[in-house]
Amino acid sequence: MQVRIRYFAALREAVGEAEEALDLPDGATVAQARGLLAERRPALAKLLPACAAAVNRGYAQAETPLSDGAELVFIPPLGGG
Amino acid sequence: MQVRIRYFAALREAVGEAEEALDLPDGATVAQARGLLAERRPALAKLLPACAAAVNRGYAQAETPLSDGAELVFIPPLGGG
Amino acid sequence: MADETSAETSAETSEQALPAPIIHITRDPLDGEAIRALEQAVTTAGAGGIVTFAGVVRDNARGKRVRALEYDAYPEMAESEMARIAAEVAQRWPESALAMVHRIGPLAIGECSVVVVAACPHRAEAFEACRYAIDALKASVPIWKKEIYEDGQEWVEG
Amino acid sequence: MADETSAETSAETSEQALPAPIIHITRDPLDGEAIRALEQAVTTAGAGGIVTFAGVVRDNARGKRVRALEYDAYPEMAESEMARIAAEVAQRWPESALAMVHRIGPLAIGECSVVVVAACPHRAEAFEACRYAIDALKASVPIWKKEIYEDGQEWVEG
Repeated sequence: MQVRIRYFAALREAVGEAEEALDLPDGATVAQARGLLAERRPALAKLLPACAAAVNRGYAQAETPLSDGAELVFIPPLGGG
Repeated sequence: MQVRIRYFAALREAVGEAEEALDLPDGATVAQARGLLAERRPALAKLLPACAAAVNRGYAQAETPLSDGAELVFIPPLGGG
Repeated sequence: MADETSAETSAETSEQALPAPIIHITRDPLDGEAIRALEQAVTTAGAGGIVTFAGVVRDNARGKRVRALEYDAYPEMAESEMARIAAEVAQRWPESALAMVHRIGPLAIGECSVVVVAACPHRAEAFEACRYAIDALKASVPIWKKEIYEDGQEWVEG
Repeated sequence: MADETSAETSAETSEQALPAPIIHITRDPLDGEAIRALEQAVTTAGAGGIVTFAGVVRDNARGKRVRALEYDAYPEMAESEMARIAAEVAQRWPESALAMVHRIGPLAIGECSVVVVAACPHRAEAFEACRYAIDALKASVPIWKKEIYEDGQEWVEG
């Protein structure tokens, strides 16, 4: 299966792209996606541990399973206001 | 001695005037002025007990002594805001 | 920005002086333009949070339909009490800037009777300073409100 | 006023319907005119207190001189989180009306990054609802801030 990853703020600047597709084994969780991404994107390895995660525009837990076509976003520490 | 009394809000409407002079014995207090005024102005007798008092534009106690030329105002319950 | 060599020592607190408190009893409308002008007047480059309270004439009170209001004040004492409150705010929140304006005279439903603006480096202080100032104003500033109903009128508390 | 025979029963709560919450992520300036428009949009005839919080770009942060800021957002999720917060506010303060707008993109010192307006029958609710909404926004809405200094830049928390 494949999920769509979107990058914002520090992550987008580190990656140099706004989004990409990530292939994952069926039933992979947010935690597994995070691990795979840190391997594939060394520029993110230091940033990802401080990030929350959102699946389909809502906050998600590490054990949340992903489904094909999901939108996955890692959320760096917030700075709104 | 003489003090200047100014009326606002419900008191002004009850009296029909914005101010008047009140003659008082030397050394009279706010409480004595209040008593004298309630006698002289029956329209105020019901309103005065709920009023605070201000002398020379600051809140004053019942026992505060008045001096000649002081400005004395009885302050009905506040409604600002 | 004016003196770059002092940037390091002056960065924590903005070097722009805090404006003096703005205090008024007025008969002029407190419309959007007037409120914006107050906000601008208290906002310095170091202000990060601005909290504005606007009190507005409601169409009902204590179960009665209110048609209009009239405010009266003991103006000299009202302004001195407001200045005393502003001094307390300045002592409790030393980096705050404050504006307090109360309108008197006849007001229609939906018109603004009072505006308090507090500008501070951080939002917590701005909320606290603004709330403190309007609560203190209601507790001690000699201003009175007459509610005008369909069938009468009354000077009311609060 | 429209139906005088119902005045007695409807006087406690104004019969004007509460406006739906206003929620936006925008690149447009949040200037005085924009803020006034938000305030007017949430103010009904039953609103007695309106509290407006405006967050403003400061010239300093954490001891560093800030030249400018840039805000980024995950816009779809930011608006849905803001809508969730507005629903919480509506549940806690049922007579409140709320507007929350956050600007993104580049901002200069003194420009407004966020505005929250709460209009309620009484002032205590308006202060509480406004404070709750801005605190919740900062805690959960996916928006990020990059501070730009004389000698660099950094995405910062808070």
